[in-house]
Amino acid sequence: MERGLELHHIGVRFGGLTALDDVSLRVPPNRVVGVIGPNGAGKTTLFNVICGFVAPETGSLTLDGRSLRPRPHRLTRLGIARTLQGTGLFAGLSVLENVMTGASHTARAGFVPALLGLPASDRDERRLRGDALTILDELGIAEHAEAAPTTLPFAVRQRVALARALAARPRLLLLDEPAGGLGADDIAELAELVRQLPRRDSDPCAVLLVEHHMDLVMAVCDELVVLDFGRVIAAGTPDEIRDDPAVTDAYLGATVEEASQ
Amino acid sequence: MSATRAALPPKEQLDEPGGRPVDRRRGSTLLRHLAVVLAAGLLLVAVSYSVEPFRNFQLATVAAYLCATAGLTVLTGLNGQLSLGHGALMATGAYTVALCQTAFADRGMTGGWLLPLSLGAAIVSTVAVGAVVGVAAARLRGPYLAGVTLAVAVVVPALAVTFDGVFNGEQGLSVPVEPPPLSLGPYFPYERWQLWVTGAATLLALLLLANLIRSRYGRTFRAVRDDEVAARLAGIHVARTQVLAFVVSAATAGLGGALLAVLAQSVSPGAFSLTLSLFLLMAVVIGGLGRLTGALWGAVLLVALPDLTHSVTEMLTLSPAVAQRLEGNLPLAIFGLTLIVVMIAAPGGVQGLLSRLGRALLARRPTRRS
Amino acid sequence: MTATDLLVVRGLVAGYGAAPVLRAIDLTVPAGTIAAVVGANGAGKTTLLRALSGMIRPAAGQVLLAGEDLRGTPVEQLVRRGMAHVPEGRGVISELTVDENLRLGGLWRRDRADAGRALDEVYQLFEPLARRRRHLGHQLSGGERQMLALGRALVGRPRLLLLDEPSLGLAPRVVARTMALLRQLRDRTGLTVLLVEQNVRSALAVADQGVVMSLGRVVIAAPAVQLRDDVDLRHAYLGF
Amino acid sequence: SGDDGPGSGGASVPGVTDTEIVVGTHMPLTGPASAGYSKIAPATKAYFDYVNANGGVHGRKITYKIMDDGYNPANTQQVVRQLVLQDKVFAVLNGLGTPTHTGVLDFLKSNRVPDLFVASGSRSWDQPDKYPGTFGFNPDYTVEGKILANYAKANLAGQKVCFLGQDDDFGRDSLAGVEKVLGAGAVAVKQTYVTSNTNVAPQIGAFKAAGCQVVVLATVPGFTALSVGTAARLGFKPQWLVSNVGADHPTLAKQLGAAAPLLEGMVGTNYLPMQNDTANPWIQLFTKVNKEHNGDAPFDGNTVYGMSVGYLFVQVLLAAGKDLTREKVLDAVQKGGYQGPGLVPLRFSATDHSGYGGQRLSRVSGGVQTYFGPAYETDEADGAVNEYTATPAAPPANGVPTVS
Amino acid sequence: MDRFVFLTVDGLSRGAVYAAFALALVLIWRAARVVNFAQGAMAVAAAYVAYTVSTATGSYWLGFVVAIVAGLLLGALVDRVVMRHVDHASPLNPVIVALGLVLLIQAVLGMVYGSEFRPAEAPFSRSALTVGGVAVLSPYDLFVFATIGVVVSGLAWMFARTPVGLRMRAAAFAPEVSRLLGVNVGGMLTLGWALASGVGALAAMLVLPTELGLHPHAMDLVFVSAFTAAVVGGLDSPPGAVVGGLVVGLLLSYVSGYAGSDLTPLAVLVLLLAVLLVRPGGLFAPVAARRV
Ligand SMILES: Nc1ncnc2c1ncn2[C@@H]1O[C@H](COP(=O)(O)OP(=O)(O)OP(=O)(O)O)[C@@H](O)[C@H]1O
Ligand SMILES: Nc1ncnc2c1ncn2[C@@H]1O[C@H](COP(=O)(O)OP(=O)(O)OP(=O)(O)O)[C@@H](O)[C@H]1O
Ligand SMILES: CC(C)C[C@H](N)C(=O)O
Ligand SMILES: [Mg+2]
Ligand SMILES: [Mg+2]
Repeated sequence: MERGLELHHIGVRFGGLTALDDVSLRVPPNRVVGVIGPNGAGKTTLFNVICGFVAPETGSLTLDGRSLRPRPHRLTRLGIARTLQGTGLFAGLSVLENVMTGASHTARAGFVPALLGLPASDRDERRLRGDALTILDELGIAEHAEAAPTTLPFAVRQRVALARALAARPRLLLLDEPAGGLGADDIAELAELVRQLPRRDSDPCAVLLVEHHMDLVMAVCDELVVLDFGRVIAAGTPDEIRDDPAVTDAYLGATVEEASQ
Repeated sequence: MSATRAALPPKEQLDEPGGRPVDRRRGSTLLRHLAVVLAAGLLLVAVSYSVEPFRNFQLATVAAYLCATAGLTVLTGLNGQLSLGHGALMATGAYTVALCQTAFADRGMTGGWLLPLSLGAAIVSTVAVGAVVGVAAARLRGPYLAGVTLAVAVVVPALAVTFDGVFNGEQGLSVPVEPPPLSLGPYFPYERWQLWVTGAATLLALLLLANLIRSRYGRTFRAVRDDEVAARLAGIHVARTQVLAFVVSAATAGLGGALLAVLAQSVSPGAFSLTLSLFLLMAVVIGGLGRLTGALWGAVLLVALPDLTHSVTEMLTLSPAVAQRLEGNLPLAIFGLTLIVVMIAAPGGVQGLLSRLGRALLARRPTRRS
Repeated sequence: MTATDLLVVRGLVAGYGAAPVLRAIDLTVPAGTIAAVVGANGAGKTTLLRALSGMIRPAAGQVLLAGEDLRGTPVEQLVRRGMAHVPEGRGVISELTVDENLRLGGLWRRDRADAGRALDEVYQLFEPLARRRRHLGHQLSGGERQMLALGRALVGRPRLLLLDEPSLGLAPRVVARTMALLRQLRDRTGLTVLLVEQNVRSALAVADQGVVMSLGRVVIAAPAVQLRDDVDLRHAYLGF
Repeated sequence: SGDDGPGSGGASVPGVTDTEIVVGTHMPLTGPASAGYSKIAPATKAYFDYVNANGGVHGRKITYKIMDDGYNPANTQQVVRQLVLQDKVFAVLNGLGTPTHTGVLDFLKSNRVPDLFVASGSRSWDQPDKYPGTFGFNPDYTVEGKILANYAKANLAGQKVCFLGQDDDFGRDSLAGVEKVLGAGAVAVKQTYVTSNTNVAPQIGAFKAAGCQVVVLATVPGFTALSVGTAARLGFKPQWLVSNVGADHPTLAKQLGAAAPLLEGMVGTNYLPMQNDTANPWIQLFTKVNKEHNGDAPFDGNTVYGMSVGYLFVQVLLAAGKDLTREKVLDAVQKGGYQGPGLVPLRFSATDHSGYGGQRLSRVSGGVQTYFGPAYETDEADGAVNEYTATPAAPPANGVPTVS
Repeated sequence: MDRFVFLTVDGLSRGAVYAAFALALVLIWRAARVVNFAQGAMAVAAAYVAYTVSTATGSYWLGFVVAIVAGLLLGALVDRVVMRHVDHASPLNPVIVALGLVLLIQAVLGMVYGSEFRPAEAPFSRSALTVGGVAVLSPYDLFVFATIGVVVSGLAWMFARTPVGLRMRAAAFAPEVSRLLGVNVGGMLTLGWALASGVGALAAMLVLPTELGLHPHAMDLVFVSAFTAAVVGGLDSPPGAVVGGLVVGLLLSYVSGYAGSDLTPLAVLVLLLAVLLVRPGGLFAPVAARRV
């Protein structure tokens, strides 16, 4: 049963501005789908619709064929996790705690055990902490577990954000410009990481990726969707997209040299 | 908008709550906290024998205030919600205890279990009020939340006047409290008994709060404070968390108010004015926001500072003409000035100052050894 | 230093706490040229720009703008000396409208007529902004904010433009256009640019000079063509 | 500091040594309620200093510890405990305020601290069975209400009487007194105010709309002035009958400033000599004390009040004898029969712990507040309002009472 | 019906003075993102200065002008000497410092002037003019309305239309960026504090004649009402402050007139909840911020 997340004819308007217009797309399980498009094309808005931050005026969503009315805090329970443009880390929590927070929905002990400090709550915490450390280790940043996020280099912070999303053990991961501000090496490592996500032994997941960094997009995506003025103007494999003149025109543009003319 | 977060933690508070490295937290949270509480309890008993009755009473007052400041610390320090209305929540607890104790006394009921029962009732009623306010608060941010809690701080005492049939208006109610049990001997000082009662209740409340802070709830409180959007994406129901924080905070504030009523053996609206609410807030910030130890310093300050400034001014010998003017006002001026200077010099509060001091000492030691 | 060196940095040391982030930076940017500062995350590029514009106070060293020592010049005076800094993370004031943000960039200028002209030019340059004049900053998408920040700096007609990762979050087409724009401005108005970039290829494509930073030091400063075309150099310093 | 020397009786009496008696009080020296009241305790202290300068009482000097409670009952708890437990005062004297002092009654009782001459007209202080050590000073508000109503009945018959009272015991007791005399249905419009709302226009507007001709005010001074000012704004000029709590003319005139002439014709009550009655020997004495021991602070009704309290306390100490104990002081108060500056009798006895039992009416005329007519006495129950005709006592020559 | 008209008019005239004071709160919020709890105490201090000058010279208007000047200076002083040095990382810090200032200022006023009420004179008659048997506004009310109208429109114009206004807003929202754009942020902050405190002093001069009189605590209750008004209107909006002030004034008047003055605090809470639960940013809240 290969269905995954599907968007059907989504439309969103802000006042007079059409941010999304009849957008349909599908993220099958364990695939990496990229969304690209000019600035203001509606990519982040698309994410916001999936997360429930923005209610679409028209259209609907389904997850594995079942109708989905997303609400942000229910998302991880549905197996969807998202990173934010910028990093959106909790400044007052350590890296480890940030990651543990990502798996909040898996905690089982209720309020009373927590209040009384009962073993049930302690067990929960130990499990969360163990899981979080495992993920940090996997991403190669375990050494920063105790640090405050604000003291870390940007690239590490990006990873912490990723780790927090992965801690929810999602089936679908939404990444909003994860390469923003990263150097070439870091981007290469990120690409490797994203490519691995659908192929992991434990908790493989599909990825919906918004990114302007073409090297990364081309390297990791199985499929691409191109948005312009809120509309899908092209969809296909990276190779198909690269050669689509409409995409070049609206998004990729020329090289610096050509643009100077 | 900056004020949407009532409190950004100073960086040094990251290791909150309590001990720093993660892996020290191996054993049972309950046992660890219980040990601390028991030690504190024993210390308190020892102290209660070694100081005069008035100091016992002051300590008991500190304990009562500590409940409220600890609750406010959870709400404002950990969850980032600003409350100018905690005095009103204390009033709720205080009036409940007064009504219960009076009802018991009127029916001629006696027994050591009545007071805990009344205190329990006080907590329950404050939880109810806190839930109502909390639901409203969860929708509001920054100064708007401040506005509503400010109104609550003004309204609740005023209700005592509106419904004076029940609450007896400005004059308030008296709180009949039984004398210390005879098993402690006929001459057992009442103030020592008061310290024991309030101390026990407060330590219990602190134990529970500390447990909670250490659990995932403490973490979600802080996550919501730091970034609501990210918290929602992490699967946290932000509004529910905020209401929960408000309720927990209200429960302890209610207990604090109830204890204060038991200490004073009376309640009246004047004792829970807006000023009290503002002073509670000042206390937690000066004590050091975001830590229970900060709440302790805050509570100590609430009791000690007026006393201290009063003795300072008493030491000055003034002509009657000058004394007329300064009487009462000079301590307040000193208090206000201290507040300003402390906030400018040590925005992390007393606890922040102590941590810095502690770290400086720790940092020096290895170098000396080497 | 020649008369044409607009920016000269000597032995600049700066940082945030006890340990300095920048350790003795030396740098010269001739007038009317573009210098691209590249380097790994955390190398200190942002810190360099912040130290230049006075947002953090250097612990030692000298910064000369057109021969004038900038030490002790308050941040808000630097625009009057012709220096504009577009900070990392864009710095759009989200509570103000697009138009207000842009006007703010020229507010300090005596020549109000020219400030108005500069404003119109920016609207022509970035037509998405022209479409959103009355929108508040926070309503813009990430890339639109980047345009706004750059445009706002240009309204002040600076001599020296400090840009911190202008390509961050921009669509490739817009990146190319932005870089081309910098080159145009250099050629037409003699603008001098100190460009901090992670997008090394685009940056070196327009730059005259390439400056590679690592761990708070300048490890090499060379003509951009050389860095771009000399495979050994590229491998050694840029890793590609 | 007080318990280091034994009283001459042998057993140690808190706050009493051979050379000193320490007493304390709680007063609003700061905060919104401090207006006026903050002068009472310094006046009392000044009188004590005067007595001390004249050799003290039985060779002991009186030390008066004044604690500021800001009219906040929670603070009262603290400061009274400090006075009793820490400073070991012999007695608490003239603690001010109904809500504030109510909260410490039980504490003072269980510590057997004499609680003398509470500064409030609440009836709570008069409970000899429940609080044997507590005594009032001010005439209670019901007594006062009856006397004001009696004036209205006798001199303003047929006029429409209305009432504005503070929304607490003060207002309620006063209204009860008024209705006892005039009859339950006789007050046409009854309004209340709360101190937290300084707009009384709605209430005064209601009086005007109803055509009230006489308005009885059970108000604190600020609200007396506010009511009079608001009425003038609305073009409403009734006959004001004002409780002594809010009828001190200098205080009101100061607050009204240029509008002070509005107070013309206001009828008020009091039971101590009028501060402007320079012919009165008590006023002469107190003015002298004020000059010598109180930095010549502005002299008003609060000053007279404070010194009168001091005078009564010294009388009681003298009556209690040289071997001072707390029991003896209580006995001395209960024995009664004190004659001092008051125009009406002090009602102290074993069964009555209330203070003054009557009032005299005053009127403002030509910007001067003067008494007129006889003094009246009555009880808080249904007793008649009677004239009190005894001639007031004259102060002793040196201003310090002697053992009678 | 007469009663209704009377209560409405009375409520509006009270509301106008709340509006004036709410405006001062809005100003400082816009300029420095601080809810200035010391606004009342500062305004009272300025009013005491005016009182001293007026009694010494016999001229109300001289005192009036002096009050505003004193307010401006006090605001600048508070900013330069105190607030400038407060760590604004947590918005609570300035609030606590402001509360400290309240204690300090009120205590100093108590020491210097004593805690007696002083008369607060009104420059025009406060007796209501009667039209058709119904008491309507007094000349003083008209003076208050006119003053507030002028101040509100002046400030609105300044903020929205002038370069200084733009600078002030920019400096408040993003101090660092504003400095990079050549805005003298320190100067703008001081200007904001001075303006707010000047308006506060003006408001106090308008409010005090309707209150008990001049007293160190005279503005305590007004502060609570005005803060409510500002929150109801939306702290970022000067017109909101005016509407909020009038709404609060009317509410208090109707409730005391028809239901009893002991219910007014409850009515205020209900109003706050009713408004804020529907519009969490006040009646005149700006567009909700995009947060993702
Ligand atoms: N809350 C909002 N209010 C008003 N306009 C909005 C809002 N959110 C988005 N928009 C507008 O909708 C359009 C799409 O925005 P969106 O953030 O989805 O773009 P994007 O594709 O993510 O762009 P970028 O690549 O620059 O991040 C933009 O023009 C933006 O200004
Ligand atoms: N405000 C700050 N306080 C303390 N340390 C900081 C601060 N800002 C940056 N640093 C540290 O200074 C070093 C240099 O940071 P800087 O931001 O200048 O690097 P960068 O070259 O701009 O990196 P990036 O490519 O990620 O933007 C880093 O190690 C960083 O952690
Ligand atoms: C202080 C007293 C004379 C009056 C005051 N209203 C009270 O009873 O509390
Ligand atoms: Mg986006
Ligand atoms: Mg950088």
